[in-house]
Amino acid sequence: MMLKRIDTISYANAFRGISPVWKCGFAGCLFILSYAGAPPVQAAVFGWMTLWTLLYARVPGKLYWLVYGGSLLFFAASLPALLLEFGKNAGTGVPLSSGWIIGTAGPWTVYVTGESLSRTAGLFMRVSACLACLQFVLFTTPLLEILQVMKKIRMPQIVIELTLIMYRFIFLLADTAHAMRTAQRCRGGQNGFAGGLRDTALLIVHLFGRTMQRYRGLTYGLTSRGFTERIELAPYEAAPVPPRYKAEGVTGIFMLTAAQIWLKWRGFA
Amino acid sequence: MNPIMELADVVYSYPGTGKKALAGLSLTIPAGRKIALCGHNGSGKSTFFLHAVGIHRPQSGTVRWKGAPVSYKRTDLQELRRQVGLVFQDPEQQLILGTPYEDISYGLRNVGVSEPEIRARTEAVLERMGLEQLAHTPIHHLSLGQKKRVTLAGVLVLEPSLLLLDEPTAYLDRASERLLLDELADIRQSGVTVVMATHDMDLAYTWADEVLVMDQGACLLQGPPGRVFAETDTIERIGLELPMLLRLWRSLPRALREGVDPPRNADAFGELIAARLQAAAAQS
Amino acid sequence: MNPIMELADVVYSYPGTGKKALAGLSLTIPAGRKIALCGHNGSGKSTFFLHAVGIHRPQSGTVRWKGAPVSYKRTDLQELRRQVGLVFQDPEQQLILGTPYEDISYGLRNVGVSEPEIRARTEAVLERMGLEQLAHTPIHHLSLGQKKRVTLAGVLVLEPSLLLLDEPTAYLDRASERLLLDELADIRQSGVTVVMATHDMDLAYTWADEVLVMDQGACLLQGPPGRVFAETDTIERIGLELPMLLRLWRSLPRALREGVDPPRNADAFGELIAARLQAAAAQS
Amino acid sequence: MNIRKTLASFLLIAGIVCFFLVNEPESAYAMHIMEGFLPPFWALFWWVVFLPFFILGVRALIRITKETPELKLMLGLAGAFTFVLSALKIPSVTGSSSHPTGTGLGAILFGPLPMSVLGSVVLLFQALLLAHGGLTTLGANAFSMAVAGPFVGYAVYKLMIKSTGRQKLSVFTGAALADLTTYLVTSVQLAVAFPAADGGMLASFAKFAGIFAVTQIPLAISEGLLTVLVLGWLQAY
Repeated sequence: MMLKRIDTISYANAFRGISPVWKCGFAGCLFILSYAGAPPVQAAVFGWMTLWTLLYARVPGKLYWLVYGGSLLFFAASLPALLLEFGKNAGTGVPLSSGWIIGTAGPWTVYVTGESLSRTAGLFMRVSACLACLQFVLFTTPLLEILQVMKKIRMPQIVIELTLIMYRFIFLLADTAHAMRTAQRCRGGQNGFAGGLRDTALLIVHLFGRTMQRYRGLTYGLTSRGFTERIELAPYEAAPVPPRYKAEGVTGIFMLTAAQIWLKWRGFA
Repeated sequence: MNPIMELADVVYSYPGTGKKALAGLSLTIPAGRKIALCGHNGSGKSTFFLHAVGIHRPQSGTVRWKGAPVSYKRTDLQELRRQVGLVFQDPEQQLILGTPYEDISYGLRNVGVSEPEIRARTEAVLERMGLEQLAHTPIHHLSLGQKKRVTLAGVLVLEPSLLLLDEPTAYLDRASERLLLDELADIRQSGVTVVMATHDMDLAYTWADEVLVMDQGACLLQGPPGRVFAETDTIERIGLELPMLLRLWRSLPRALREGVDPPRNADAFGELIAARLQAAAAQS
Repeated sequence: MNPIMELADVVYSYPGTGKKALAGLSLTIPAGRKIALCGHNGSGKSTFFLHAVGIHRPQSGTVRWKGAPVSYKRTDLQELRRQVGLVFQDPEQQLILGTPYEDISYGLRNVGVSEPEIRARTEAVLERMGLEQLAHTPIHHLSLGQKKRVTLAGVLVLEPSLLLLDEPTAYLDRASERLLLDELADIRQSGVTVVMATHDMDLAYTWADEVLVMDQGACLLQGPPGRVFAETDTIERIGLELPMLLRLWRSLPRALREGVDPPRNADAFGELIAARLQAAAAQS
Repeated sequence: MNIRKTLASFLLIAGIVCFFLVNEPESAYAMHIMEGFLPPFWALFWWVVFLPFFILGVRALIRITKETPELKLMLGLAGAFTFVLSALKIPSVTGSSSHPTGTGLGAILFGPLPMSVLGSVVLLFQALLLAHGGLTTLGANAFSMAVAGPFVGYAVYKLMIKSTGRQKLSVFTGAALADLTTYLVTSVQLAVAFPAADGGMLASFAKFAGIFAVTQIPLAISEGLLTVLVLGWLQAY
């Protein structure tokens, strides 16, 4: 299960001990650079962030690229819509100054323009850079520490509490669902469309019942421990960031910003 | 023998069911002892525990804590729950925060202890239970035995004077079971009264100072293990089994057993038989 | 002794984990016997079961069913799962429909049996297991012991030739445990091979014809209970406990034990000791 | 230069197709707008549109949990349930399988406003624990999945049950339309961000809807049927 693999790595990487606020802040700066930067800057962000995640934080490469590839599926699915243009084959208005005709279908001409190609290529760079930033956060920061960051940026208490309870129980419920599905398969279920739909519906009903049972149990469990109104997080304790990473981070961000300004000034972007 | 908690004629039925979960339960928990609470699933053990921490309120009858009837005012209940620690059978029911460290400090934070003290007490209890290594591992990565130890730590950190354990060894393998029992032995050293609900008659027989047998919401027998398990008829009528050690003892020739108390563990058993044999040999 | 199922060098690790759940597991399930499978949590017992019903597929090594390697084609798997019945530890995982009657007929309906036959077979199995009274009671009103019997009935109704039970007695009280074991004895009469994974060494020792000991994804010992539990060193090294009966037997004076096989139940224990004592008395 | 670009695109497509074939995508959630996909203006725009609903939802939750704090536990568990629901595989009429959005079921069970908070936390989890969707696009995704879907599903369900009184039909339509609305809104969000050179936003909408919404029709039907089955059994429970 992908969920568990990513979650496990987020606790077992070389960056686990580093302040989550620093990691999120660092990723945030690079998010901004990915959005504001020109393609060369985006490419640099992508390479540099991948380096941090794979080399410094020692996240397994296979998993990293699997997640990257999986996310790109959305990009791949949108490619036809981004690239292909449909024009009424009037023979006059098709702006073919910089494009190629792929084919015609009835009154329609299907073509690709150079403009949409470069737009798509640019989009690919931005998406890759942003993904590298997201994956840095995803793989190096456990969700529980992201909660501390959420608290820092004044997310309402109720949202933090709900996130906490959800995170505590998604693994449990996912395991339950998985176990029930295995049992159904052992008994010859999950067979065909109608059977699959029926068995999945049964599973959901059962899971809902189990969830409500857990709710009752948890109410007793927490009441006996003196639950009153709030579920408090432990206070945030900042762990120091090794100077070597701090230096590289700050220098890198400066250099990338400078490069972007220079590109802008020279009129490349 | 001063009782730390007493129940007198407590009746309780869950809303929406006709059946009485507790049907006039009367029992006494003597202070400073190890008490095993035996009975079937559904005999009312867990319902009794929920009364002991004031989550359920008797429909009739009274619950007394250290001599005085339990008050159901909010602040009094908070205080009662600090003094009576309940460890549920299913640890998932009781663990709420993400890591052992955070979860154990949760109870202290509810009571309003200062942050430095929270930290000191949490770290102390983590060390005592051998959980330091796991302090910052997310709970969903722990094994069942480890989770059970975290729930126990989360209750112990509040320094309760009465500790209630609902089937602490259920589903544990022997190694984890032994670890847990060792920790309970340590806890007992500090004078805490421990009540353990269990199905495991062997465990009840060897571990407890005092055994309570419940059936259908009432307490049938109470006393030292030797005396309670001597009531073979009652034990068998309600479908409980005698401890294996006792069954084996009973299967021995009568001559061998006469005039001695049954042994309470395997080593004592062997020694006793050896002694009896020597005595018999010397006589003949 | 013709094997009904054989595993040879089966290796399996769960996706995303480095650790091998099965590390070259080789074992043989002889047809028509009662087999106890012992080992810790995480020793690979459940993973083995999931291989036996073709839910997991070995990453290397082979699983043979009645002499032929298991085929993982969809229709063949459906047939395998009809012949190999797996009862999970947690009945909540397995019970999916609202009442015992509906749930038991679930498996038959998946196999595509005709409605009149479904009805007849379901009713027959309900009667056999003494569940007629409960046939239309909502499952969440049943006790744990009853639920376990329903899961067993739901598997038996398919008339499997191999029955796999994962911790069937875990957390049952003794009365329910005995009821379940009695039913298993009946099932055995009809020639079904039964494999039971259990923590309970006492049960394994008294119940099984053959004991398998697993540790870290491999099978360490296989043989009759007497022989397996004679390997005290191995048993203790992997942290398992000897059966209480055997421990008591060992605690007896050596003279008393010499030259006899250890007894396998309480009555035999008593008789044996009585006989030995008489013999000793006659000698002296 | 241009030919190289075309070549590059085709290589990319080929690569991704291979990826599809080799790694059976255990999650075809590919349906949330991915990280970095929307231009800055639109990413921000959808955050601004989404936030009022979120704030209203949070205020509603604070109100009900003030009275009964235990409800927090219930809501948290409901959120976990929704997350797991959205990770289940359901068979589609076309033979493939996909994931339900669960927004229709959630809205009918818990109400649309709480769903806007629960749904957005579910999306945050999908972004931070699975890299499905993203942080910058969370506003857009939350608007389509946690706001538009539940509100349309809930409104349709309530309207139909008032006018026809037929429970099953109302549930089916509500859940199927909730699912479909989510993807129609996604298509609109993509269309306005990437207008076509020929035909502008409308043409672009037609293209994106063709990919993300029309393909969703069989799944919307499956989800509708599923929701009917689930609610039917829940009531019998």
